[in-house]
Amino acid sequence: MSSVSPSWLQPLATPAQRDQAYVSVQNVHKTYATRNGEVHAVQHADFDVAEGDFLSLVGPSGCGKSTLVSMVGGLENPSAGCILVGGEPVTAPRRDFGYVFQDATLLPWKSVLDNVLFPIRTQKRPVAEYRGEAERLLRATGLWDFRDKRPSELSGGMRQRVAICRGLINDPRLLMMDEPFSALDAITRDDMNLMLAQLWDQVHKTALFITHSIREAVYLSDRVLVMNARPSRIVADIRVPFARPRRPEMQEDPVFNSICSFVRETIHAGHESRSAHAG
Amino acid sequence: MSSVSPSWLQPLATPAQRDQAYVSVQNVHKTYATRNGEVHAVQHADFDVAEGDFLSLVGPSGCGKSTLVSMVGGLENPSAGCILVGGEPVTAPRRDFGYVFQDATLLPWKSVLDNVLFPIRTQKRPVAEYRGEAERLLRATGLWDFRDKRPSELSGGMRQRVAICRGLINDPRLLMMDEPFSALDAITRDDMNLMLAQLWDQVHKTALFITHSIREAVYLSDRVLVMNARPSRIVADIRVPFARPRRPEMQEDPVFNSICSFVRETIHAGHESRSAHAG
Amino acid sequence: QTRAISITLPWVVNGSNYWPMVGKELGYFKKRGIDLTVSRGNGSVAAAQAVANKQFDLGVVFFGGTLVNMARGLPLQALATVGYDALMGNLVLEDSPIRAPKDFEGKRVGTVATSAESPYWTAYAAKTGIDLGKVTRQQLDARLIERALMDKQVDAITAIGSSSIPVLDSLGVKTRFIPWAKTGVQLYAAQVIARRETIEADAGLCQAMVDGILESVVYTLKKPEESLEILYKAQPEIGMAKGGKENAKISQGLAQATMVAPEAIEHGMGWSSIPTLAGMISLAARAGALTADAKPLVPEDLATNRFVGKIKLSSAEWEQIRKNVAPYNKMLGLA
Amino acid sequence: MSDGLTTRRIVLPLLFALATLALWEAVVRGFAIREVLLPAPSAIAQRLLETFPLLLQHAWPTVWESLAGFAIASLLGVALAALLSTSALMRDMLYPNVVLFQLIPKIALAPLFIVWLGIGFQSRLTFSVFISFFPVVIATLAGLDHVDKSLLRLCRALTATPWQVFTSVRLPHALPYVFSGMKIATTFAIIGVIVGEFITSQAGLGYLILFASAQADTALILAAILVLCVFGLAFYGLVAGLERWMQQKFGA
Amino acid sequence: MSDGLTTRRIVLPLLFALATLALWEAVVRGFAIREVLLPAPSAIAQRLLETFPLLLQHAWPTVWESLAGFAIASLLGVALAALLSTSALMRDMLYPNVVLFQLIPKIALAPLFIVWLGIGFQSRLTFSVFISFFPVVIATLAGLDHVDKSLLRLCRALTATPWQVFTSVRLPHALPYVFSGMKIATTFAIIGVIVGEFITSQAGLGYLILFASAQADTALILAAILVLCVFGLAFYGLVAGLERWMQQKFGA
Ligand SMILES: Nc1ncnc2c1ncn2[C@@H]1O[C@H](COP(=O)(O)OP(=O)(O)OP(=O)(O)O)[C@@H](O)[C@H]1O
Ligand SMILES: Nc1ncnc2c1ncn2[C@@H]1O[C@H](COP(=O)(O)OP(=O)(O)OP(=O)(O)O)[C@@H](O)[C@H]1O
Ligand SMILES: O=C([O-])O
Ligand SMILES: [Mg+2]
Ligand SMILES: [Mg+2]
Repeated sequence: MSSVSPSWLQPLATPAQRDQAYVSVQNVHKTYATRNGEVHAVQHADFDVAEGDFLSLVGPSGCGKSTLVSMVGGLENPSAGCILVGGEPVTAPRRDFGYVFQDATLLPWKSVLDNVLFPIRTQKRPVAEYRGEAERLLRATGLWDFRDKRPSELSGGMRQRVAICRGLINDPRLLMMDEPFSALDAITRDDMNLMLAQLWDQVHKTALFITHSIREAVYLSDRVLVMNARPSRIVADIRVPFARPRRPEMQEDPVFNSICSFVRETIHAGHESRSAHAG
Repeated sequence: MSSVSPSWLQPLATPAQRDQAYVSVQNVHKTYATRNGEVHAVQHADFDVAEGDFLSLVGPSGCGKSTLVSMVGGLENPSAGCILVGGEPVTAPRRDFGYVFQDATLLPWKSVLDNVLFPIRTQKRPVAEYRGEAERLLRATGLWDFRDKRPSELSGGMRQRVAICRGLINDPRLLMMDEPFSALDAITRDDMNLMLAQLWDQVHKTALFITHSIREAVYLSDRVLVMNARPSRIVADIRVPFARPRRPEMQEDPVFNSICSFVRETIHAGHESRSAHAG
Repeated sequence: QTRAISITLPWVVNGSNYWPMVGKELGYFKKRGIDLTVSRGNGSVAAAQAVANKQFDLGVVFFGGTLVNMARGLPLQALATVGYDALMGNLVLEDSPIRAPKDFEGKRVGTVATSAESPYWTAYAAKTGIDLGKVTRQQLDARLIERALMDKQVDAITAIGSSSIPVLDSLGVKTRFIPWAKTGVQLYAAQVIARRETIEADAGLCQAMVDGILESVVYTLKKPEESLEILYKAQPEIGMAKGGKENAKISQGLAQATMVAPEAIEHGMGWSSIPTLAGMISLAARAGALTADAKPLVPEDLATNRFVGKIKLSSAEWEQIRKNVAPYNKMLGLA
Repeated sequence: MSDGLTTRRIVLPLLFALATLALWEAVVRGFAIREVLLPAPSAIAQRLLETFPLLLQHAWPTVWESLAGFAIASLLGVALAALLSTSALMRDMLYPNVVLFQLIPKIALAPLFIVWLGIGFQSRLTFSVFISFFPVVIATLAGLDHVDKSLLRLCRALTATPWQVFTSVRLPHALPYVFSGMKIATTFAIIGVIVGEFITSQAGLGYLILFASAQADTALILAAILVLCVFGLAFYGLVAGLERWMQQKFGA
Repeated sequence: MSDGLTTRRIVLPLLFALATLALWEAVVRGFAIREVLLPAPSAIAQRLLETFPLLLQHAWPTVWESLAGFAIASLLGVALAALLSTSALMRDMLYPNVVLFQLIPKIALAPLFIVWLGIGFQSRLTFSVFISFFPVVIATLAGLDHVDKSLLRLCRALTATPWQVFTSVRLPHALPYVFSGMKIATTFAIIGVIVGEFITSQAGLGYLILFASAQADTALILAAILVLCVFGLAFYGLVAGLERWMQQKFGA
C-alpha cells in the first residue's frame, strides 16, 4: 500500500456532511443468531451516499456486502444503528427502490415481457404507460426479440439481463444490484458493463452495486467502498477520478490500473489474515 | 490484430505431427438433433495435445467448448471424426481420466472426504492406499479441517475445491476441467489459480481446461486454443512463452498482456458478428 | 294432495322384502295420498337406526334389528308384522355329514356377524347341547358366506334361510337347511316400524301406510308371478345377473312360507302376538343379543296392534297360499 | 420422442397386458377353474357384452357422483391449503389435526354415514369428498410451501400484498403439486362413491358389484370393475390432460 | 425452533382439538342425541375404559398384520421400483400397467381375495400388501428418476456400474421419496387389514367394529376407531422417526 495517500482515496466516514446525503447508513450492525452462536455479519457500517452517485461495494466473500445492501433496501432490519433514505428511516422495501439480485429470480411461468412488467402490475401502476419503457430496456439489452419467451428458453446471461430490465422498469430513485453480472461470460459481461455505463450517463439514479470484479467496480462507479473480511468493516473509500461518459479505453489508463491494484491489495491484506484454511 | 504474426501464435492444426500426440482430435463434428432442427455444436475440430501440456479452451458462450471436452473424455460421442487418447480411440470414459465439472456435483449425503474418495471406491481401487493422497489434496486446498462436513455445510467455493480434489485423487493421466473456478470469488479464484499452477509444476499431467477468464487461461496454460462462436471452429492456437514455475508477477509482463489482448480481440471479432441482439 | 313419505328396506331389494315396491307400482299408496320412496338398507340394525335418526319415516326391519336398538333406548315400535319366522338356522351342503346337532362339533361354522341370526347360534347350541368349545366359528362377509360353504371353506353356515338358500339353489348347489325354530329359537322377521313420535302425532299416516303395505303383501301372496314381473321391471339387474330370477322367486317363496301364521289367520294380517314377543325378548336376553346395560324391555312397547286386524283372508285364500308355499316349506325342512 | 420410441412405449405395455390375459385364460382353461371362482377373461368379456346396457346405466350415477365428489374435494382441498399457507396461526392450529384426520381409517366410518346422512346421494358424495380431500390438501400445501425463497424475497422487494404473493407466485408454483394431489384424488373419489354405493345405493356400479356378489356372479363383478377401470383411466387422463394444458398455458 | 414456537406448535393444535371435542359434547348434550346415534366424546371415553382389555386383545392381530403387510409392501415396492428404474425395457413394458393397476378400485375386489386365498390371515395380509404397495412404487420411482442429471454424468465419468449408480446415487437420493410413499402406505396397510377383517376374521379391531355394529354399540365402534387412530399415529411416527434417523445418518 502506498505510504502517501493518493488524491482518489478519501478519508473514511465523515458524518458532518450527513444533511446532503441521499442514503445515510449510520453506525449499522447486523447480528444473526444461529445454532452455533451469533454471527456478526455487518459491524460499524457508517457512510453516506450522495444522490446520483454510483457506489460499488467490494470485498471478500462473506464480508457482509449483501446483508448491508439488503438493509438499505429494507429487506432486512439492522440489529443496531439506523438507515435513512431521502431523509426517512427505512423499515421496509419502498416503491421507488429497484433491486437486481444475484440470481435472476424470474417467474418461470411468465414471459420475458411479463417478467419485466411484473413490478408495474404488482405496484398497481398503469401498465400501458410502462410498455414503451419496457420495450426500450429490452431493446437496449438485446432481448426484444425474446419478449414472448419463457425464462427456461433463455441462457443464463439472458435471464440476468431480464432481471436488470425488471430492476429498472419502475424508474427507481435508488437501485440496488447484488452481483448482477456474475453469471455472465466475459464478453457478455463487458457488453453489460458498457450498457450500464451508458445508461448511467443518461439517467443519473443512485446505485448500490456489489461485485467481485475489481475492474468492473472501478469502471462503473463514482465511488468504491472496500470491505474487510470478518470482523467486517469498511477499510477504504475511493472516489474514481474519471468523468462520464466512461469509455472502455479508460481501462488502459495507469490511474485506473493503480486504483485496481490498490483495491486488490487492500482486499488481499484482509483476506490473508482471515483464516488459516482458505487455501 | 497485429499484421505480423508474433512468435507465440502457432499455425493452426498440423496433422503431420500426429504420431507424437497424446490426445488427437481428428476432424471432429458434433450435431445435436433438437425439435427445431439440428444444432452444430462443434465443427472441424482438428488438433493434437502433447503429453504433459496444459491446454486451455476459451471462446464465447455456446461455442462448443464443453461439448468438445466431453467428447475427449468419452462422455459424448462425436457425430463425425475420431478422437484418440494415448493412441486408442475414445468411446467411453476411462479409469485414467479425471474430470472437474463446472458445477461441483458432490454427493450431498457423503462427507467431504468420502466425496473425494468416491472415484476410488467406484473404481474398486484400494481405499487405504489413497487416503494419504486425499489428505495431501485436502490440505493443499485448505479443506482438511472440513473433511467430515457435508457439502451443504460448505460455501460454493469450498464445494468447488472438493470437486477439484476429487478430480485429482486417482492420479489421472488426462484431466478435464470445465470452468472449475467460475463459482469462486476473485480472491479465492486467484488462490486456486496459484494452487493449480504450483500443482502443475510438480505433476505434469495433461490437462484440458475451459475458462471464461482470458488472464486465467494464459496464466495457467502451456497452450491456449481460441474458439469462435457458431459456426464454431478453432480460430487461434497460442503457445504461452513462459517457463514454469509460473509466478503471479508474470501478469505484469507486456507479453502476457499482449497475449491477453490478442485473445480478447479475437473472441470479440467473432462475438460481434455472432448476433444482432446480443447487446 | 299427496305427502312424500320414505321407507327403508332392511337390505338390498330382493324376493323376500320387495312388497312395498309392488304396492307403489299398483298405486296402493297414491290412492291413500302418499307418494312413497322405497330405499334399500344395509342390514336391519342400521335401518332401524336410520329410522330413529329421522333419515326415513318408516322402515321394513327384521324384528331382531329393532330389538337390539330398542334395548339401546331408541324410541321405535312395530306397526305390523309381515314375516313370522326369521328362518334362522344352519345351512349345509346336501351330502354333508352334519345331520344332528352333535355333528357340528369339530367342524367350522361360518357366520355373518351383522346378520340377524348370528347371536342366536349360541342359544340354539345351548338348547341342543352342542359344545361350542369344539366348534370353530368363522366370521364372514355377507357377500361371500354362501360361496364359502360351496367351496367347503366352512362346513356349515348360520343363515337367514330366505337369503342364503336361494343363492346356492340358483347356482345349482343342493343344500340342506336345519331350522332353529324347531327348538324354539325363533324370532319374528320383517315388521313395519316407525318412531314413537310419528305414531303419536300422525296415526292417520301410520294407518294409511300399514294398510297400503298389507294390501301389497296380500297381492304378492295371491299373485306371486305377477308380483315378480313387477320386481324385474323395477330392478332390471335381477334379470341380468346369473340366476337372478330364480333367486328372487325362491326367496319370495321362502318368505311367504313364514307369512302363513296363526296370528295372521286368526287376527288378521299384520297382527303381532304380545306373549310371543315376550318369549322372544327372554330368548334374546339368554342369547346375549342384548348387552348387559340394556334397558328392560316391555313387550307392549315393541309392537302395537292398533293399526292391524282389518285385512283378513278367507280360509280358501289361505288354502291357496298354503299350496303355493308347500315346496318352500320342504326346502326349509319344515314340511 | 422418435417414432420408434413411441411405438415401443405403446406396443410393449399392450403386449405385456395381452400376455397376462392369455396366461390367465390358459390357467383357467387348463385347470378347469369354475367361473364362479375365477372367470376367464373371455367369460368376463362375454358377460360385459351381455350386460352392457345395464352396466352403462349403472355407470352413470357412479360417474357423476365421482366427478362431483372430486370437484368439491379439489376446491375444498386447495382452499384449505391456501388458508393454511397464508396464516401461520391457522397452520399451527390446524395442520397437525389435518394429518391426524388423514390417519383415520375412514372406511370403518362408512356404515355410520347412512345413520348420520341418510341414503341420498349427498351421503355418498360426502363420503367421497371426505376421503379424496386429504391428498389434495397435503400435496397443495407442499407446493405452496416449497416456493423458491428468492421469489418470495422478490415479492417483498416489490411491496406485493399477501394475496398478490399467493396468486402470482405461490399458486402457479404449486400447480404441479396440486395436480399430483388431484390425480390421487380421482381414484379416491371413485373409491368413496363405490364404498358409499355398497352401503346406501340401489344404483351405480358399487351397488351392482354388491348385488352380483350376493348372487355369486363373479364374472359380472369383474365386468363392473373393468368398467370402473376404464372410467378411472379416462378420469385420470382428463386430469392429466388438464394439467398439460395448464402447464402449456401457465407452466414454466 | 425457539421454546415459544415449540409450545405454540404443540399447544395450539391441542387447543383446537379440545375445542372440537367440547363442541361435539355440547351438541350431543344440548340436542339430547342418543348414544346409539352419536355418542358424546365422554361416552366414547367411558366405553374405551370399560372395554380396554378387549380392545387391546383385538388390537394385537390388526397391529401385527398391518406391520407385516406394510413391511412386505415396502420391500416389494422398492424392489419393483428399482427394477423399473434400472431396466428401460421393464419400465416401458410395466410402468403403464402399474399405473393402470393402481386405478383399480381395489376395495371392490376384497371379497374375491377371500374366495381366492381362503379365510386365513394370508388373504388379509395379501390384500393389505395389494393396496399399500402402489404408493411405495410410485413414490420410489419418482425419487429414483429425479436424480440430478449431473450426478449421473459423474458416475458415467467414473465408469460406475449400474448397480453402483443405484446404490450410491439413485437410492440415497430417493430416500425421502421412499419415505413419503411409506408414510402413505402405513394408512393403507391398516385399511387393507381392517377391510380384510370386515370380510372374514375372528379377531381384530375390524371384527370388533363389525361385532359392535351388530350390537348397535356405536360408542364401541368409535372407541375401536380411536384405538386404530392411536395405532396409526404411532405407526406413522415410527416411520417418520426412521426417516429422521436415516436422514441424519445418510441424508444431505
Ligand atoms: N440468514 C443468515 N443467517 C445466519 N448467517 C447469515 C445469514 N445471512 C448471512 N449470514 C452470514 O453473514 C455473513 C455475511 O453474509 P453476506 O451474504 O452479507 O456476505 P457477502 O459479502 O454478500 O458474501 P458473498 O460475496 O459471498 O455474497 C456471512 O458470514 C454469512 O454466513
Ligand atoms: N444436449 C444438447 N442438445 C442440444 N443442443 C446442445 C446440447 N448440448 C449443447 N448444445 C448446444 O451446443 C452448443 C455448444 O454447447 P456447449 O455447452 O458445448 O458450449 P460452451 O462453449 O461450453 O458454452 P458455455 O461457455 O456457455 O459453457 C450450444 O449452442 C448448445 O445450445
Ligand atoms: O336384515 C338382516 O339384518 O338380515
Ligand atoms: Mg452476497
Ligand atoms: Mg460449457
